[in-house]
Amino acid sequence: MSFETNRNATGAASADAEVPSAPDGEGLARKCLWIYERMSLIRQFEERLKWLVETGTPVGPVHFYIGQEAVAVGVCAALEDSDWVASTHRGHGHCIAKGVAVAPMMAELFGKVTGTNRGKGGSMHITDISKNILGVNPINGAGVAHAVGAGLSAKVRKTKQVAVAFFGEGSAGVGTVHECMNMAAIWKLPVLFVCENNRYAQTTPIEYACSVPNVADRAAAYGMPGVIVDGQDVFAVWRATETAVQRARAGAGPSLIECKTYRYLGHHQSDDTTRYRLPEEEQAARDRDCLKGFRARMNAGGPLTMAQLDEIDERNKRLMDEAVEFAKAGAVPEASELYTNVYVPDGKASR
Amino acid sequence: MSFETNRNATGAASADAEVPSAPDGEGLARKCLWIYERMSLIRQFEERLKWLVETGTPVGPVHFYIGQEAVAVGVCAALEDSDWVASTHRGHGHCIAKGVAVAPMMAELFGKVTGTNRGKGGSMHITDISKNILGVNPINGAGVAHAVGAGLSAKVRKTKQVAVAFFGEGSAGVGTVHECMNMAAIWKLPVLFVCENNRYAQTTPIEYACSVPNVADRAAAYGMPGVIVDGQDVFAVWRATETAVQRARAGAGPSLIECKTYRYLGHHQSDDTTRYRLPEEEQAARDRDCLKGFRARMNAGGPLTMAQLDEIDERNKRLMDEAVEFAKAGAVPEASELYTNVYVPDGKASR
Amino acid sequence: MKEPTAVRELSFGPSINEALRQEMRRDPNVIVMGEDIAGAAGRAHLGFIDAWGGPMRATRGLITEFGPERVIDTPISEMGFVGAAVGAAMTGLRPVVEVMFVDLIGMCYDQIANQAAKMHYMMGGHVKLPMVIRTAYGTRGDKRAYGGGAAAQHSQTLYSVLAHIPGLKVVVPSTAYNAKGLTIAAIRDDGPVVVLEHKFLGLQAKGHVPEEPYVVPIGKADVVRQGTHVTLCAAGRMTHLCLDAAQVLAAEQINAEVIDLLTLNPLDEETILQSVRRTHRLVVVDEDTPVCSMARDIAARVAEKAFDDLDAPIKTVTAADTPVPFSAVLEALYTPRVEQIIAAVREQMG
Amino acid sequence: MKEPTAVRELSFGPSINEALRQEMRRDPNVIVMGEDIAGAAGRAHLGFIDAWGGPMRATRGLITEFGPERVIDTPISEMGFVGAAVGAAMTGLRPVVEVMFVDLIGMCYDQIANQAAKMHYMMGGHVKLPMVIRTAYGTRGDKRAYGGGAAAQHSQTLYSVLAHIPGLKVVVPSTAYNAKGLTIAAIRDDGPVVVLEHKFLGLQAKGHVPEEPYVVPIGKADVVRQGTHVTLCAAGRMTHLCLDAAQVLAAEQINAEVIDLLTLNPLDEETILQSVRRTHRLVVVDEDTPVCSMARDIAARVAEKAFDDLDAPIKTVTAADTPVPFSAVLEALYTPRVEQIIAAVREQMG
Ligand SMILES: Cc1ncc(C[n+]2csc(CCOP(=O)(O)OP(=O)(O)O)c2C)c(N)n1
Ligand SMILES: Cc1ncc(C[n+]2csc(CCOP(=O)(O)OP(=O)(O)O)c2C)c(N)n1
Ligand SMILES: [Mg+2]
Ligand SMILES: [Mg+2]
Repeated sequence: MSFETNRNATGAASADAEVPSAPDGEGLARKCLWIYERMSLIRQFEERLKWLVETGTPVGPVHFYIGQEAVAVGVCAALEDSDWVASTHRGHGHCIAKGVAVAPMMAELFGKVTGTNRGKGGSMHITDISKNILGVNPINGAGVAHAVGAGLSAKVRKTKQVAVAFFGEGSAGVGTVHECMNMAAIWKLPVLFVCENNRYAQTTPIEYACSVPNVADRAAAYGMPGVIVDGQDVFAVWRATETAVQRARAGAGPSLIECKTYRYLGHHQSDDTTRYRLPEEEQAARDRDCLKGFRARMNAGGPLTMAQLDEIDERNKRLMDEAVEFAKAGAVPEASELYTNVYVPDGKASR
Repeated sequence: MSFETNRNATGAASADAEVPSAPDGEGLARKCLWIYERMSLIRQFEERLKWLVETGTPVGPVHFYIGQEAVAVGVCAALEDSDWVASTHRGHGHCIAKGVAVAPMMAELFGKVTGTNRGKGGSMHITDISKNILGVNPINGAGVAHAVGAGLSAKVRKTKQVAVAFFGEGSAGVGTVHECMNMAAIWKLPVLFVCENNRYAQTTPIEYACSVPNVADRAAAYGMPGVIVDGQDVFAVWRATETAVQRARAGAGPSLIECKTYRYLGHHQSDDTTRYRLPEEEQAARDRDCLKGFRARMNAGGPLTMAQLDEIDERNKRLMDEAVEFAKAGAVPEASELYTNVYVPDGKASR
Repeated sequence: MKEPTAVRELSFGPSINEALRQEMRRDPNVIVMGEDIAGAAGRAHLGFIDAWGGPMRATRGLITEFGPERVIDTPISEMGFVGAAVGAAMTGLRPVVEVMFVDLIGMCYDQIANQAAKMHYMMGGHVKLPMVIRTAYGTRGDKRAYGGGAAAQHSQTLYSVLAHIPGLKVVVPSTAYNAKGLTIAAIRDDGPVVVLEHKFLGLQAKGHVPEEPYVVPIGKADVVRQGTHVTLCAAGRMTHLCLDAAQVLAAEQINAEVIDLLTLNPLDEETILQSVRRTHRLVVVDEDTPVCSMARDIAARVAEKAFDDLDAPIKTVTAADTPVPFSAVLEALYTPRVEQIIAAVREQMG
Repeated sequence: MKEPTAVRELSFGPSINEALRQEMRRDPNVIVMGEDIAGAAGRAHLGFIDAWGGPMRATRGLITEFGPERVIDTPISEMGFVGAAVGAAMTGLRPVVEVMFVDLIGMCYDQIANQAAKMHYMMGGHVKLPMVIRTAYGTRGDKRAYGGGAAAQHSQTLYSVLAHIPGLKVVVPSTAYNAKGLTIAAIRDDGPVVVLEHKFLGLQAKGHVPEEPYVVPIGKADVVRQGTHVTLCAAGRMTHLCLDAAQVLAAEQINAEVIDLLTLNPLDEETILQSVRRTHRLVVVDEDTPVCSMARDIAARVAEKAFDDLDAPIKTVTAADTPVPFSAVLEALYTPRVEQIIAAVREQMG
């Protein structure tokens, strides 16, 4: 039993990870509970949101995270609360994995003052800075720079925090990402570059848009370690992150982790995947579903019982019911809110 | 005898190139004449300009190319007139190597209507589009994109032209360069990325600003060949460029050529190199001067005699005398020129 | 048999699509490039082609006619591909690039404002730069968050920072008719032109569009409603708000003239001045935020040049001086509204 | 022993240097970063340190006091390091970044206009963003090409595209005194502030600068000359042109009031309006190009809000609506000149 499912960017793929044995039994069980709680909560949040969208709730543009849960949760499993995360347009999963409460998240999508951002941000900016999230950010590559800044901040202030930059494989094309990897490398910043390679940027496949087969192949261009991880395997992601976190905290600099994953749904709520993806491919990805895989592993000798997992699902379902109620019950912003929070700190716009 | 002084980005350095034997004797002599003419002309242009600056001629900010002549000339030796070149802020050498006449260049620096750009551009924009130069361009990295566009244009219009992007090792930090290398690679564009590594970006040494020892180490991140060339050896540069040009014309895509070179003078006319460089280092670079090296090789059995080289120097001196006369004699622009050429094609600004 | 052109109606996206298609037919040097402008790039062998077509679907179908060499999906690299368009335009092509949303010009502003706009001037007039940048802008602003609600970084108008730059032409179509004509004019122009396409023009833009190619001239505003008491001027979706306001005002015997700017730079000052000299009142409506805006630019020019003709201070109705808020109720307040235009006119009249 | 503060004079760069130094002493979270802001990065072991210090030498000497962890030379990566400053500001630092020239904001405009400016709003007020962007701007414009002559991509003013963005404060010092005070104010501000430093203020800026730290408040304009016949308002180097013009006009018995804006956004409208209500005339002078400029912004606001107080149309004197030309004779014509200000006032008076 081992976590070793990573392969080096230039190495060969290894077999699926088995159920982990370390840390010790009880610690592992707690961790597995935590992992499943969050993966299941992300899935349920997104399923509920999808249903809301389909039944006509006006929540603005949303980018579903379904299918990629193991990445956000595996990464956050290796982080402390005080570590920083910079997210992307596809950010609900990162937020939940880092501990943001689903009720104010849902309220945000409903545009209510009870939302994480007082209804001013919506899905593409949903954030809770108190959970050390630097923002969900729909400008591709922008958040990567914020993570580098957080890493710099940690280094200057000697806080031992690390900063994670999530970005899609499509966003790896953005020049900012290059600038950031170079800066993090030369300054040996405690930054993790986590590429969520779900194979598509909108409708554009990675094999068209990227000049090398793997984004991790580029780590060498910055003198940093680059690993490729099965992003459907939460344990593999966790372990790879742990290695990178250790390196970062030791002052040895950044790492690049490429998680091979898949988004089950369209790019956003109104995207039609049948125009660019084969149903076989979609099915194959779903067959390797991270939640199903997790259950199977627990069933095959893991520390959690199916009953425990079912209970978590039930609890999350209730959480989601409450979240929607909370979101519905919240007030929409007063008209005056349009003009507040424009300037820090006096909070007044110029008219 | 061989041109093979290149080494692969990951390979070991080879010895200095000897005097080349190919192409055939007469062709080689002609080529060597051409090479020396242009290298010497660049040197003389810059020396004359330096003298003008030092004696108070107001020519605006200038970035001298002295020391790097073998790069521009070695690259252009492998190009056709119809091939494109995108230059940088340090662009006089690229222009002369590509065939721009020194008289209108000097007139441009004097701000005269007889200048290459009618006095509107100055040193940082000096260009002759009729020589297929896409512009001298002082925004780091910007010209690289223009070269990619020219390569795309050649591919779409099926002209078999190639496009060269010159850029400094400091400018390799700019995100645009990453975007461009990726695009050129995925589209297999006929583009040569020629990095002039003169070790400094203003006062910043490459070993501080770049996360890998050589810029060419990054070629692998785009799946393109990357070679390191002795940029003081015009034959080495020429041969490396020829290889890349062949590859580009064959439709096999871009290459990255890193030329190790040195700028003898300050970053611009008022920069003091003693604040960041050791005199020993400067001397060592001058000891490997590309013009001296060229002469030594000719002397050691090359196809040209010292008398021929001296004659070229004399001719270039006269060309420079004439260029300064031409520049002085030209008229400054009429006031109305301020408002012309703002819009294409009607040439009128909005007032 | 062709159906009679007089009755053919198109909406906004398809009219731009037709402009692109006809110009690409006319001139083999016209190419289009941008992110997902065809979609499913490189997947023709799997039977996938043309999966998306941009936010307005304006490029849909072009790849099936012109192939992937002229309809080029790009990586997410705005600085790189807009810069490549500059280089392509200097070397014989006439590229039409799509920057998906105007909010993204921050990713490539150097290539737009420093390179494309200034190249002709810096080179002393020795180079042409026939390139077009198409980009989507604007909010819905009518309390229906669907389609709107894209918040602070995907809903901006921002054209003032383009109009500010000498050398760049900036046009804003408001109808399917002028969208086709301005797009064709932009492609045929030998300099860089930015075309701003409003995301939510919808039915307002739909109308008669001749099948044959035609040009709506850049630099000419359009008097879309004649009036005598007040001049309203605007661009894009705001033109329709002005027309709506004019209709309400007409019931109060206030006869408003409405000018559709169409080009922001170079501005057709003459048409505005002539109108104001007759109506003696001006309200400028602008979907952009107010500071250093087109609204204030126009107000300042008119206040200087037609000072003695003005019977009331020029009013501007603009977006709020705030980032674009997400919440539908706030977005609706952020965006200029018909009531505000009407109130501004009433204040001037009273 | 300290020399008496009353007599101590500094020029522009050193006063900014002192502001940075004092704030870095006061607060260990203040860091500075940018290209070559120290210089010779990583070469202390060779005896090299502090080789450059930016175009104004405003950061010279800081590294010897605060070390390379707080005085950070960056690679040429504007988008990256301005973005890093945004992240650093969200996580406890107070970064002061230098974008070498304002012309380079096109390389990082997304991080300035979409990220820094909007972060506080998008997050519903839940995050502070204490960061400063320092940048050099402007032409010399007086026929001496030395020091000027940096042409189209290194001589711009461009501040209108910053002032346009809600959420961003934009300040423009004109003297060593207000440069120090505004820089300190910018560093202490909890939101993003851009400080534009004119490259060629030279002797005009030199003057008394108290040794102790002090704040010149952001958002307050300064009446630097009192007058009764006309109001001139400007920022940065243009303020000195207005003062020169006022002196010439005084000889003709025209008594001009001069307002130094200091902050472009949020603008101190009140001070301008109060002045115009007394003088009944306004000339706005602006080194930026005219379309969507601060000049026209101010003209429009005043023309609307003080319409009945105006005795003459508001005039604007701006840079030419062209890229910045290289040739010294053209650059001198491009840049606003004292004669133009005088002519504008005479026209208003006559
Ligand atoms: C700089 C920038 N360019 C373009 C866009 C439009 N856009 C939004 S998401 C997206 C695709 C991103 O793909 P990827 O990084 O792979 O993330 P994924 O959507 O697959 O999670 C694009 C092109 C944007 N938001 N920002
Ligand atoms: C985007 C950008 N950032 C910063 C500058 C300021 N600058 C001009 S030249 C230069 C150094 C360039 O170094 P390198 O690319 O190595 O070229 P070299 O000067 O050595 O030829 C810098 C930072 C600029 N012109 N453009
Ligand atoms: Mg993706
Ligand atoms: Mg260099």
